[in-house]
Amino acid sequence: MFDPINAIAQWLAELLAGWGLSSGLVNLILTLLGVVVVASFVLIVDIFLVWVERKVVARFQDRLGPNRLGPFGLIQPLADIIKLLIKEDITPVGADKVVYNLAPILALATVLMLWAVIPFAPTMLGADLNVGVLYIVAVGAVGTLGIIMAGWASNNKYALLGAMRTVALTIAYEVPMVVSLLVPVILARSMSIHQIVNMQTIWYIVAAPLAAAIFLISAIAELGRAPFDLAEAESEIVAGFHIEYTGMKFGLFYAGELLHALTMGALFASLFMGGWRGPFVEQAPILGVLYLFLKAMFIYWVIMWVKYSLPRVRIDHMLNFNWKFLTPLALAVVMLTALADKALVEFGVSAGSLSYSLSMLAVNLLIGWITLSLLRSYARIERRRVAAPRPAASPEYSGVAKS
Amino acid sequence: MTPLQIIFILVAAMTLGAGLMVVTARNLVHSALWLILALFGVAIVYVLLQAGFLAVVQVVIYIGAIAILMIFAIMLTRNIATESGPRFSENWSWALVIALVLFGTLAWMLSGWEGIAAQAPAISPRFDTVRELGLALVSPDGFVLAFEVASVLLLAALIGALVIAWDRR
Amino acid sequence: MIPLSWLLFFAAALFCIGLYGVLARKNAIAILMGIELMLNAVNVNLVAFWRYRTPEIMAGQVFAVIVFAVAAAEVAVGLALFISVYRRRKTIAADEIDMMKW
Amino acid sequence: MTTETLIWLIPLPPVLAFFLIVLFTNRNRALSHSLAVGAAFLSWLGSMVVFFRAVSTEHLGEHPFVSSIPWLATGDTYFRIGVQIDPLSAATLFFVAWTVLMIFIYSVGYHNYGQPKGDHDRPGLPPHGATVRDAHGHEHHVPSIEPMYSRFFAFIGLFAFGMYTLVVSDNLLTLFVGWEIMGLCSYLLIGFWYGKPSARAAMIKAFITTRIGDVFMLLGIAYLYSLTGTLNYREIFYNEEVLRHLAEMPSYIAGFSAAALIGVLLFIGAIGKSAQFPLHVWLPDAMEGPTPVSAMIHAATMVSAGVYMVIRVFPLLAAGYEETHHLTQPMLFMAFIGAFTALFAATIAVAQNDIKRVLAYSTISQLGYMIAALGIGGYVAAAFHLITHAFFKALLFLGSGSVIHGMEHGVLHTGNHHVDPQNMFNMGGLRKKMPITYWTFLIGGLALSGFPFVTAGFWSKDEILADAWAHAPLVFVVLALAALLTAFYTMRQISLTFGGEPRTKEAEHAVESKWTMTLPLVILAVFAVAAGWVGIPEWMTGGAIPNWFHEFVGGTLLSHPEALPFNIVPLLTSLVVALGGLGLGLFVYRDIRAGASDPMESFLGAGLYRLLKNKYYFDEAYDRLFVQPAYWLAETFTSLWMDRKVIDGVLHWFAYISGVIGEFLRNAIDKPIVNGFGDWVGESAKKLGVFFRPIQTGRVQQYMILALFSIAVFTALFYYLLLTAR
Repeated sequence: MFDPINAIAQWLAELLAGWGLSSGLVNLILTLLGVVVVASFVLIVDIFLVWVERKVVARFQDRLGPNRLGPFGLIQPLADIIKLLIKEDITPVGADKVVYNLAPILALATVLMLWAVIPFAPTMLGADLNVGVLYIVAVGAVGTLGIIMAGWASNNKYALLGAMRTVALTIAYEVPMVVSLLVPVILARSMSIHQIVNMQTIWYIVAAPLAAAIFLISAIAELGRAPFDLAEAESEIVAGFHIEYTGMKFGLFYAGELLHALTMGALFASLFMGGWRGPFVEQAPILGVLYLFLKAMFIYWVIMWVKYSLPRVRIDHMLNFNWKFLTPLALAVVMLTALADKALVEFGVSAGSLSYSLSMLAVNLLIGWITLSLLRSYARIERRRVAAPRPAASPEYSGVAKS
Repeated sequence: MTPLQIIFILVAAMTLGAGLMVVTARNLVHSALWLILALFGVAIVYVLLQAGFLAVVQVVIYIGAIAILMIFAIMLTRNIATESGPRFSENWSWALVIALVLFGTLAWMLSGWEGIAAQAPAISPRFDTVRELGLALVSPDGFVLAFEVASVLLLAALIGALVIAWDRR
Repeated sequence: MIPLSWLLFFAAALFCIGLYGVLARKNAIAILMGIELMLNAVNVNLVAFWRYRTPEIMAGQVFAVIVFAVAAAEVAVGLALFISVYRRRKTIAADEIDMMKW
Repeated sequence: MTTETLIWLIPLPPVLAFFLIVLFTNRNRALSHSLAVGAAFLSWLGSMVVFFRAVSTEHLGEHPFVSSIPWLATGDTYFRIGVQIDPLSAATLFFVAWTVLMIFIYSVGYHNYGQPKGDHDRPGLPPHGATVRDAHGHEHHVPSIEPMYSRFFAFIGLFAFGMYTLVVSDNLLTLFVGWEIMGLCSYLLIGFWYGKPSARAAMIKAFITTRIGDVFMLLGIAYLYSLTGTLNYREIFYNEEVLRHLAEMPSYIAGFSAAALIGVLLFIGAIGKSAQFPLHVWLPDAMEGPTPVSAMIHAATMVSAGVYMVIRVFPLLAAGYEETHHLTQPMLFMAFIGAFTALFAATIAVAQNDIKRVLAYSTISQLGYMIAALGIGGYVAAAFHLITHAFFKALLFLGSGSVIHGMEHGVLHTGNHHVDPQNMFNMGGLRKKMPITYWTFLIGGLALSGFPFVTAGFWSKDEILADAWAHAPLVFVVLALAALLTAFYTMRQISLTFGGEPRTKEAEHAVESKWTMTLPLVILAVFAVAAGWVGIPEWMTGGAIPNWFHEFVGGTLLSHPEALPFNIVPLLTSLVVALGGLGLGLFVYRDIRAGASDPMESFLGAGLYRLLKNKYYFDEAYDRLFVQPAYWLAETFTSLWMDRKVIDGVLHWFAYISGVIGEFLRNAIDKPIVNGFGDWVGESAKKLGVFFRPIQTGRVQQYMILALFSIAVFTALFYYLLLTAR
């Protein structure tokens, strides 16, 4: 059992106790230490993410990307940071100072808060909340607040438009997100993410692919990334909510956005792809961190893939898509999952077993098939409606009886 | 004075202050943000009362939905958000009187009540409040009727809001 | 352990502040905020009584949840009302919306 | 799953499919027909499992699968509903399941699934065909998909539900329920193309005609319930004392025992449902529906339901038959009706030119066979013929549908829409165009006409004839005659349709139908031959193989009917009539040139031919006898004389009197007293309002302040009083 982190924690605890501190104080110190470690760790990863993002988008657009500073341009992000730091820090006239300065901090802080409930390894987790799943949603909501504050406080109509779009977006896409989050909760019979990961001897993406897909989509919407990046649609509202921000404030938004994407990846990995699970993780829990980040990076890459392949959707389309398609589908999925789970348990199929997952998969496929056929017929009707000629004043339309 | 009590006093002070700011702030968006702070304080109070689920739900619903909706509405009705001019209607003095009278009455009655000194019984760690809450909400001998009524109410509100806010032009 | 009385006084104060907001503010949305404060005060009471009187019976928390639902519904309908009023009257000052007088 | 549970579940899938299609999937054709066919398949699966469990059970007749639950509380007793599978219902379930499944599959092809939408199709009319333009820009006329595709599947789903309910039910009540559901569905399905006036007329005709029978049937059921206090099969038909009690109790009608009266009443219901002699008129018109419907209603399920019901209640009809070997009154009645119908419908069928009408009349006559067989006590024979007939008649109907389909294709190709694709004189030579249809149709036709030793029809018919010979020679003669005619018109039909050379360009351009239509034909053809082998009498195989069917179904009866001894006469007769009729038909209609008139006409003479062609003017007669008088009664008598003169007169007088009284009351009481008081109340309320008006500022907050203030005041007052009271 090779577990350096806990070993260090153990050693530190003994050391501090040796200095004659009360146990409560020791715990406090250790907790704070842990917070600092995690936060700085993810922030360093964040810096690395800047480079990843630029490289990947470069590959998507058939370019090379940064390659001058250091090997493969690895130093580039540092250069960017320096640039951001030495830029002039503007606060527009008529801006609401406090709120304006509060917003970027809130935006980044909420993202960091999300990491509190993500289990890194079987033995390493910040807080094992018994309502962890809800906690995610709550923090996400607060994150939105940051954007709204930024948009409103910078006293700029583009920023305000961006903020309002964000509100519409978030309020709308929180619904399918929460509903789809219920599916792993049903499967694991617990809202604690730690518990959910523990239950995943078979990844939930097998048992609940539809829920995973819905979660991913609404997560992208929550992130405000393409194709849902209406809050900062450069071509429409110059840069959206952070149009007025410069220097490190903008940097915070930027870091927050990137890190949020990775965080969503980590959440997705923990909820649907078995979190830290992987070979030999029982022997060496430290490996769990590696696995988690690999999976998270994979999802992050998927998100980037979507971002750089799809065009931006119009806002009404986006809301229609959510209210008329995603939400009903999510509700149907969660209902049928609950029913199927009940039935399977009735028939003595133990939850989490292979047959259980496969039958859940079958249920999902069935729903998917029905959805597709309904969509197909709906599309047919739409096409007919659009293609149908509408005579301006023919009798049957103008209500004049033919005679 | 246990740490818990200190925390509570701080939180309560923050919440009440934020509440006062809510009702007095001249700028509506500010009062909305203060409202969020107050709601957050209430959430912390829930945590102190070992109602973690309610605390999180408080954040999700009040901050995540209600407050943001309010800000949205304020932005939609923008030109009065930062209006100068009286923020109180002319009968604010009456309101103040009534509020104070009410508080006085409540305080008097509370101080006269013997149950005020009740001690909180300990909750055994095996007693999973979230699970119990869920059971209570849906079990037939629990509060399933109230639960259903609430859901119907929400549906009605959904449709009603749609119909009312529908722009018929 | 926090004395129950503290919580109750806190709730009462919050309630009265909200009441004042409801009665005194001009702007309808501000009135709505006051209502939210009052509802929260009520919730604090419910949860406090749950915790201090009958922790094993979930009634207090259940009613708190119901209050959440009510609050959400009330805000949704209220804001919808204000927006449609604003469309017609270009104002949502509570004392200017008095078409129902004699 | 226990067999009982399974039986309960059998009728379920179709009705589920019905609701799902109607409520959700009706916009999506593929989903709809997948649902319907899937449901039919599930029921089929269940039926097969139940059937094979049933046949593998010893003494099923004594101990059938039964399970029932109380349904409606009638005072202190209950209407119980339940399911029961005894040999008879097992056999019925078998053929119902098969035919229903086949028809469902067939419908997919028949309604042109996968074809484009028609140019000017509209719901309520048959598809007129669509124009498609191929790669080379040539325009082709192809069949177009049915506009109300999903609706059709919903309806037949409900129909199947009705039939399954009827078959698995263990009492007359649920049987009647299923019976009526099917009545409704046949109404809906016959009028499926409600755009056609003829279809509308046909649907109403079918509905009303069958209703007449149903009323009597309901009377019979009510009478039975009032006497026995139960409607369960086993408690009535499988229990001597009840039967004897009924047989000896005199009924309201002199000379009839209660059993006889009930039997006759129920049998009248069957007359309506299976289109026996006086009420047969609806069935030929029902051909307005789509062909799968014809097959469903007229072969597989509905009309069979009538016979099935009569077979069910046979013990009641035959109550007292066992002791004295004289036929009871209802049996005589049935024997007469059945035999007469058999002959009479056969004669009509000879002169029909519409391919489906011929089949319709042959159906009537075959049902007559079964009724007659029951009338002379041939219980097993009737059941046997019921099953075999269901198979080959379904086959024939579906085959005719396939032919019509092919002809319609030809019509679309030539574009000459005056050619009736159902008239056999427009066909001919189709055997080369549509080989599969031809062979299957031929097999069905041979089975219908009882081609010796191979086909199912031969064995069942032969058994009926044997019974007839043994019990009632007169009936025997009639039936033999009918058999001759049957063979004759069947061969006429086959040779007109498939033989000779094409008589029209349409016939030349007919094409074979899709696999969804031909597959059911093939499968049904197999049964049309094989279904007979289960009932080969002992003497045929020298007792080597026992007559399995006889043993099995005979077990349903309380007293096991003994197999008849071998007798050469009926065998020879059936051989002669079958072969003779076929030969004759082939000889007369060997090849008819285009535009040639029906040889029948010259043979019978114009008068008789016209008489036959117009079905003995039955419709006209009914029109004169019932419809016109009804109109007269309604318009002249009731409306003109009674209403206008008598009733209106009285009413006018009353009106005048009451007018006078009202005038007086108004002036004396209403105006001064009532109005005065009312005005006073209104005025004072107004004054009050004016007084309290100023409070109404219209400002919510002020209202609330006022309210809270008053509350505070009142509370203070309350406390003060409380304290002083102490």
